[in-house]
Amino acid sequence: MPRIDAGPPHYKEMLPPIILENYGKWRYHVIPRPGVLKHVAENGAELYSVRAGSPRLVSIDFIRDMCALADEYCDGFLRFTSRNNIEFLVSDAGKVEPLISALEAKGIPVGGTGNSLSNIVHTQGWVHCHTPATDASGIVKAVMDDLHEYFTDMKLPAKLKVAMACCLNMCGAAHCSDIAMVGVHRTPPRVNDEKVQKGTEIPSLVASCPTGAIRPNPKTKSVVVNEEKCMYCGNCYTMSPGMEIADPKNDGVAILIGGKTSNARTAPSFSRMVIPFLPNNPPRWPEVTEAVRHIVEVYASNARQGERLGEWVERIGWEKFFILTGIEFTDKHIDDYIFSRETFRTSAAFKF
Amino acid sequence: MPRIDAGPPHYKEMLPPIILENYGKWRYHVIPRPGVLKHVAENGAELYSVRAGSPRLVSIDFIRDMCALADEYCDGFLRFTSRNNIEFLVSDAGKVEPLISALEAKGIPVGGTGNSLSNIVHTQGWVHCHTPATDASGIVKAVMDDLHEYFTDMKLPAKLKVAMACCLNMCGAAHCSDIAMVGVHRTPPRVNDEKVQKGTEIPSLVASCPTGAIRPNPKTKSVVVNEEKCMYCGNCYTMSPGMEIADPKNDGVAILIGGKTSNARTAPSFSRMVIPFLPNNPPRWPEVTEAVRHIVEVYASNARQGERLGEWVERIGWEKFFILTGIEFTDKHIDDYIFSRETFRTSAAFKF
Amino acid sequence: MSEKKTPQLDELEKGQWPSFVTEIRKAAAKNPAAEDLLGLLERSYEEKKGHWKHGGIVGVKGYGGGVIGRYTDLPEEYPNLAEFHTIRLNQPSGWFYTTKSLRTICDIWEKYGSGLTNLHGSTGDIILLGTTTENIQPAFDEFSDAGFDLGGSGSDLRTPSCCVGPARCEHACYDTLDACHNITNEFQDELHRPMWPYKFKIKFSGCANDCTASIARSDCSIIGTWRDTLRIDQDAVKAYVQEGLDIQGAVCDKCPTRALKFDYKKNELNVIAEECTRCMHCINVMPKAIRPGQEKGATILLGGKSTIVQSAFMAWVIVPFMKMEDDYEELKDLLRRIWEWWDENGKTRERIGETIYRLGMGKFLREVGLPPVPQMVFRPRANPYVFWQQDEINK
Amino acid sequence: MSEKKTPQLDELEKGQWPSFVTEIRKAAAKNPAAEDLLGLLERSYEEKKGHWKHGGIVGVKGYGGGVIGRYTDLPEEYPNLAEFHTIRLNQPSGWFYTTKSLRTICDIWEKYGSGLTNLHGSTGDIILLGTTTENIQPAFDEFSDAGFDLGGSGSDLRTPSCCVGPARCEHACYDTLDACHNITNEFQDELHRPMWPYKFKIKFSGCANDCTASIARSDCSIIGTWRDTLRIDQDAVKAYVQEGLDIQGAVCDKCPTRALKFDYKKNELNVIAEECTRCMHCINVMPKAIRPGQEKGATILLGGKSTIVQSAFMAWVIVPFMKMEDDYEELKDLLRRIWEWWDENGKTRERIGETIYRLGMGKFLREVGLPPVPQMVFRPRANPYVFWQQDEINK
Ligand code: SRM
Ligand code: SRM
Ligand code: SRM
Ligand code: SRM
Ligand code: SF4
Ligand code: SF4
Ligand code: SF4
Ligand code: SF4
Ligand code: SF4
Ligand code: SF4
Ligand code: SF4
Ligand code: SF4
Repeated sequence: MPRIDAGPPHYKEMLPPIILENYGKWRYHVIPRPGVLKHVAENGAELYSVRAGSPRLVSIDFIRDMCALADEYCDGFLRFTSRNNIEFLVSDAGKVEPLISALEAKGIPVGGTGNSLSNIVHTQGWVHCHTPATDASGIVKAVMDDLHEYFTDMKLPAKLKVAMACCLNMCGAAHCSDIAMVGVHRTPPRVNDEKVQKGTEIPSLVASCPTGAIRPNPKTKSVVVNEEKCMYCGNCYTMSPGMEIADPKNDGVAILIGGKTSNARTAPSFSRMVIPFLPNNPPRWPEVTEAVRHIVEVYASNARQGERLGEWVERIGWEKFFILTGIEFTDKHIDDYIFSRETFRTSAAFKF
Repeated sequence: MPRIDAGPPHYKEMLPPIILENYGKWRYHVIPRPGVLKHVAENGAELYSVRAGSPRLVSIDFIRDMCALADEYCDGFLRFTSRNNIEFLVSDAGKVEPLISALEAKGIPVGGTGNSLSNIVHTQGWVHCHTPATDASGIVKAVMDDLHEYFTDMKLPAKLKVAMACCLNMCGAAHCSDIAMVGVHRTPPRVNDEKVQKGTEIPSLVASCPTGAIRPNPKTKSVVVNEEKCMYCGNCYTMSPGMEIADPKNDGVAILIGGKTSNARTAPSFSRMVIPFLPNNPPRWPEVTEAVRHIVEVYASNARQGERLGEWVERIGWEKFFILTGIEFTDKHIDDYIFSRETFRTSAAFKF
Repeated sequence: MSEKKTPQLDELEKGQWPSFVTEIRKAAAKNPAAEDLLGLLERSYEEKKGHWKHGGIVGVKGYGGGVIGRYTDLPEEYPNLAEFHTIRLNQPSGWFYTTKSLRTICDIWEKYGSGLTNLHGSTGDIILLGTTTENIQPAFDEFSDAGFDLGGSGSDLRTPSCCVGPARCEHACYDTLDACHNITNEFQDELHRPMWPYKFKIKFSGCANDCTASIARSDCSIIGTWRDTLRIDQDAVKAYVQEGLDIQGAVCDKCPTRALKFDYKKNELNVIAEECTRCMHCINVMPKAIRPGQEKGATILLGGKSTIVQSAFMAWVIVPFMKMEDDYEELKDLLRRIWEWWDENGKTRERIGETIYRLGMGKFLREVGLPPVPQMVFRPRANPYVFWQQDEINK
Repeated sequence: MSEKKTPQLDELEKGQWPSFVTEIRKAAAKNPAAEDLLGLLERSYEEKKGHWKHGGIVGVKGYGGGVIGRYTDLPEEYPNLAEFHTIRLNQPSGWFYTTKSLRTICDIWEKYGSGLTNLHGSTGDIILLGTTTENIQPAFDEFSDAGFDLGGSGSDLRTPSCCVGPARCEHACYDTLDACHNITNEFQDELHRPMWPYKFKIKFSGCANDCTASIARSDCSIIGTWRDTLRIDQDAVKAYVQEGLDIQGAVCDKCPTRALKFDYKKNELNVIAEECTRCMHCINVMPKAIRPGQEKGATILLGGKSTIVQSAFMAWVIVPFMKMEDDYEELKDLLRRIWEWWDENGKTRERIGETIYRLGMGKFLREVGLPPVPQMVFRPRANPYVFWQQDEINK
């Protein structure tokens, strides 16, 4: 009999004995090799977590494969991380290397710990969402292929958190990531009066526009868009299927960088736009992968040990960042929305 | 014959010979004692500037007195500073001390250089303006009497720039001063329909309100104020004499601190509210003078050498500032206007 | 459709990172909807355009959310995608699973769905991608029998999530898994029956490293901290010195408040307790030697969200320190007061952070009954535009 | 009025700081309006309320500004204050005077005004406080004969001002006095005949110390800087070392970009040129040893103003470096383009900074013809709300 509001399974049912025994009693951890965390409990117990990359969009076959490995190497216990990696919870040190070999044999990379690139938090894209300006999984695959070495090694100055969101709804922490790829539109919605008339609440639609670009049109019982004011956020499309925003010729990807959410050292910070637009070139989005790799490489070779991407840029200054990367600075980089004032350089001190 | 658009007198006519000769050729300066700057030119020429405090609101008698001193000690040349101090331009080192004695004999303090409190930039107040929430000259006099020692000595950690503005128009750099005293109202304007009707442009009046609290009232050909939305800025009163904002029972002074305009070390910064309201208690505003002195003293005894007030607070954190000063923190301190978001602590790192 | 070529997607089966295309292909081998998905996606890759549209609301009896209706705009060509809804299942705290429980999910999803999933969705749910309207209820019934329940969607509480916390992390300052589970169960009604101006997310991180990115991704971010002093084990400090760690450079100089003093001679590290802001940096670098204090609890932050409409907001402090104990009554009570206020004051599709931004923290604090403290702000207001209450002025 | 007691004001003649009350009293001895002012002010002190009101516009023939009309709201009781207008005289660059010129002002003001002045007003003018409508023109005529002219008021260019600059300061990176004088004279029409949406202020500071607080107090702030490398005299560095200056602590550690390296062994100080942001700190501490580079000019910033309406704005960079030469043609040309744009786009009582804030830097830069550079911002935008121009998109 199905029950209503029963809530999720209790997590304790999901924990391996070593965790149940040492719950809240972990003492410290080390990272013996990329992809492996060794946590040591107060009583000396040792837990090895083997972190494996996942495409996140997975079939039940994949899950069953992973379960088979978990059964074999860790008594049937595993977990997923907040970045969609898989963690095998190994309590027998001797099983760590065999597990890694088994994973690698299946083409599953082990890594993402310490000063590495972890998995890319991402979204639905053309696979399942109705508002995307680009695909998500495809770009993620292309970028992770390209940056694979940074996942399996720990050769970056610090953790590198990359996110991908296929529209400005930004389902994920793209707005606070070291590097964010965001699907963007570049042309105003084309109003399909018929669709708007059907079931769209006009006042809500008008109110949904951040820049006040939408006015009701009593004649057509639909709306008109002031194209000058529209900045293509697509929020109106979320409100009404009649606000057709997708435009294959002009949709693409923006790159923002330098955000973080941890409080370590510096306060959490927003990602900042560095490339306003790159074209949608499926299947492998070469412009996007190249841009991301370039930023990662300039960061890796210039930042100090322990410096997150944004910390590095803030230390050297954004004007220097644009010089070092050779990325062109345009009027698009300058904020013109509500909190723009705070971004203006109200100081005569800057680098040339 | 009066000429139109002749422009100000040429400054070269006003410069003493030593300046004309060494114009643009100064090499360095030292401060041999509080209130005296010694500038040395490339050719070794030495100019002593003796800085004297002025109430700024001065009579022609005062000016003539100062002219007499300038004639006697510096060949008839003097200047005023951007903070309304008087600077006597002495080219004969031997005349410095006699000039100082002469000034002191007249009750004119010498100081304001280096790490001292300089003169208080201020405004008209009840003396001459029509929108003030308090007087300016009176408070300035009371505070400068009280902090006199900090003007004549250089015993502060750094320069201390205090400003006084008698209403939110803030005629001066109160918004970017180490300490700012600002006249504030606390009750909404009482609309005098008759006065509003006479010559007020209603749309401009409505538009003048930062919070949109004013609505036209077609019936009365005047306006009504949504008292909930009004924050008493008085901008409507500037637009129309019918928006009577002065309220002797509730007008008073707010204290803001920590602003600066120089780019040295840290970027210029706004002053921040620390005391939202102190009552108007003429003639000597004891609550205001005490509050200012207290802040100065806590600063002086806690900051590091060379640290401006705002730099000190930013280093220790505002939460610590409120502890050290014992000033009560209230909901009034938390911004609720356009750029409020930037002031919220979007971080889990803070001091208790 | 099975004969259709997918040259573009094929390109995405190359390369070292595991391929989602391969995954869809695996599902396609068994399921016609997954097979259609390959075709539809290839088409999107050709046209650079998505092919999903808005559509009717679908759901489970007794629930107002948890299922996202999805329909292709090319139903004639891809009939098996005419309905391709998402079911959101509430994950267990910390995303821990037994293989048994995962296999159960797979079995049920094989029966009623496309066989495709996201482990996990960005909010934290188990995302089951692609089923028909008809199959939703029976699928739910079986999931329910297996001990799973729906997550959130729509203008309701969204599925809370938490970091691995005390289950495997030495830094955890409170029991994130228990808190997440407890709060999720307490607010089942809020989670399952949309009733608010907009969505509301809660995330639990055990310390200021914020491994759930809660400050950016949740309306209410609950971040572990401590109120006393971090603890330093001087023997372990000495061991780090011996290992060659540059304590002055890598730890002290990077402490944001310069609260750490390293004594070269004694190889001793000391902290000025009241200067420490508990940022976690030193603990991260020297976990064997430094750990949180003993009086543990959490900081409560409010208002995080992404870009639309008024800009992205990060959550900000509303309670500097709260003990995470007594069945979380203090937190629950606070959440209820916040929701009530938001319900009364929020506009449709206005996140709590935007409502507070529009109406002001002053009003929010007064009406929700929270005491204003300097910890709520980086710095006080720069403008003098203060609102005074009737009882504060002289009549 | 002379019999009236002023017990409150009397209190303000006590204390060590020179008293404005004493000054008013001095003027009152000769001038009935100044005498009335004592009474009116005492009354304000009693009532805690000002007694000045809006009134008719007054002025000088041929001018649209420069005089502020002022009337007491108690003309019956203080008849000599029925009209008590302010004349703003444009000060000479740098506020330098010969005693002769000051005495001339005093003499004229004794004749036509209250004998009270502000030296100076916050914008920089010589403020002559209190005259009648009738006396304005003759007073102006005599001031004009003596070589003085009116300053600004209303929605026009306000009287520019400048720091002492090359006249007495070793830091000056351009000739602030000449620039101020030149620009003031070039734009006499803009200064004297209100024509814009609102006021526009220009201030000239010779270096980043910004001794006119221009960044906060002027719509256009012109701050001296250099484009090459600051110059260090190593002998003078050694002398400072000998004097006991802690160069590492007081200079290097406080350099915002850590651009200075002090070599303890050689007692040598070196700068990494491209790291230096020309903040002036090191030069301030060691003026004998460090000075600006040789390729000098100014940074142009725009948008500064105080609190009303949209909040206080500080000016921000719009031209990182401009040579201050060739009769300032580049600057003049830029100012004209800015004003033209503002005239077309600004609303009534909207300062240029607010107009740009409302319409966006992108539009401003494109239409005024300034190239966007990273120096204009502390950091790029955090939102992805970019506007694209017609010629940038694919049709
Ligand atoms: C497993 C996971 C928590 C979970 O419940 O799933 C986790 C686990 C750990 N985190 Fe984390 N973090 C996890 C997501 C995060 C996130 C959130 C995110 O990535 O979206 C953050 C904030 C990201 C940001 O700031 O933008 C995060 C910021 C940190 C930090 C702070 C790093 C910094 O200096 O800024 C540390 C401390 C450190 O590594 O020195 C940390 C440390 C740790 C430690 C060392 C904690 C411990 O002692 O066990 C764990 C191993 C880290 C490692 O991989 O090297 N964890 N950690 C998450 C793994 C995600 C993944 O698959 O890569
Ligand atoms: C005379 C004057 C310029 C003028 O044209 O009138 C002036 C003159 C000098 N300033 Fe200034 N400053 C003058 C107003 C300012 C202002 C504007 C203001 O006060 O409103 C500022 C910016 C204020 C702010 O940041 O809020 C200002 C910020 C500085 C600084 C930077 C201080 C800092 O570290 O933040 C220096 C450098 C220093 O003193 O080390 C400086 C340095 C100097 C030097 C040493 C320059 C020189 O080599 O001659 C002069 C003597 C300073 C002294 O008094 O110790 N001057 N100085 C102004 C005197 C005002 C007064 O009567 O007190
Ligand atoms: C599935 C998921 C993305 C993913 O691939 O993981 C997702 C998918 C959608 N999000 Fe989201 N959001 C998802 C997590 C997020 C997150 C991240 C988070 O929760 O940590 C965010 C940013 C944080 C936040 O809440 O602000 C996010 C911000 C949005 C927004 C913008 C909200 C805002 O206030 O800015 C929308 C727009 C809306 O609500 O109308 C949105 C709307 C949507 C819709 C419902 C749009 C729609 O109607 O099609 C998407 C449904 C896609 C689909 O195919 O089912 N989604 N969405 C995530 C939910 C899975 C889960 O339950 O675990
Ligand atoms: C006289 C003076 C104050 C003083 O005692 O020194 C002054 C006095 C007035 N200011 Fe001011 N402002 C004076 C410098 C300033 C400054 C400082 C500056 O220029 O460096 C500011 C702040 C900087 C700025 O411009 O933003 C300033 C910001 C204002 C404002 C607010 C403007 C804004 O955009 O926020 C107003 C309101 C208005 O224009 O309606 C204003 C309006 C006024 C009026 C005209 C209000 C009125 O109609 O009564 C005052 C006339 C008083 C009188 O009795 O004559 N005054 N005013 C200053 C001009 C003297 C001079 O010419 O030298
Ligand atoms: S980011 Fe946009 S397109 Fe992508 S899943 Fe979220 S709502 Fe859909
Ligand atoms: S896309 Fe965004 S900005 Fe454009 S009309 Fe729609 S809601 Fe407004
Ligand atoms: S601050 Fe206000 S009251 Fe004072 S002089 Fe300026 S406008 Fe008048
Ligand atoms: S005082 Fe300010 S907020 Fe109040 S009604 Fe007038 S303009 Fe509006
Ligand atoms: S947030 Fe803190 S407690 Fe939670 S997993 Fe990360 S480091 Fe551990
Ligand atoms: S936790 Fe952070 S603030 Fe506290 S001592 Fe360690 S590094 Fe410093
Ligand atoms: S701004 Fe610079 S040049 Fe001008 S007086 Fe101040 S220190 Fe000298
Ligand atoms: S001028 Fe400022 S930035 Fe440049 S070296 Fe000196 S202290 Fe550093």
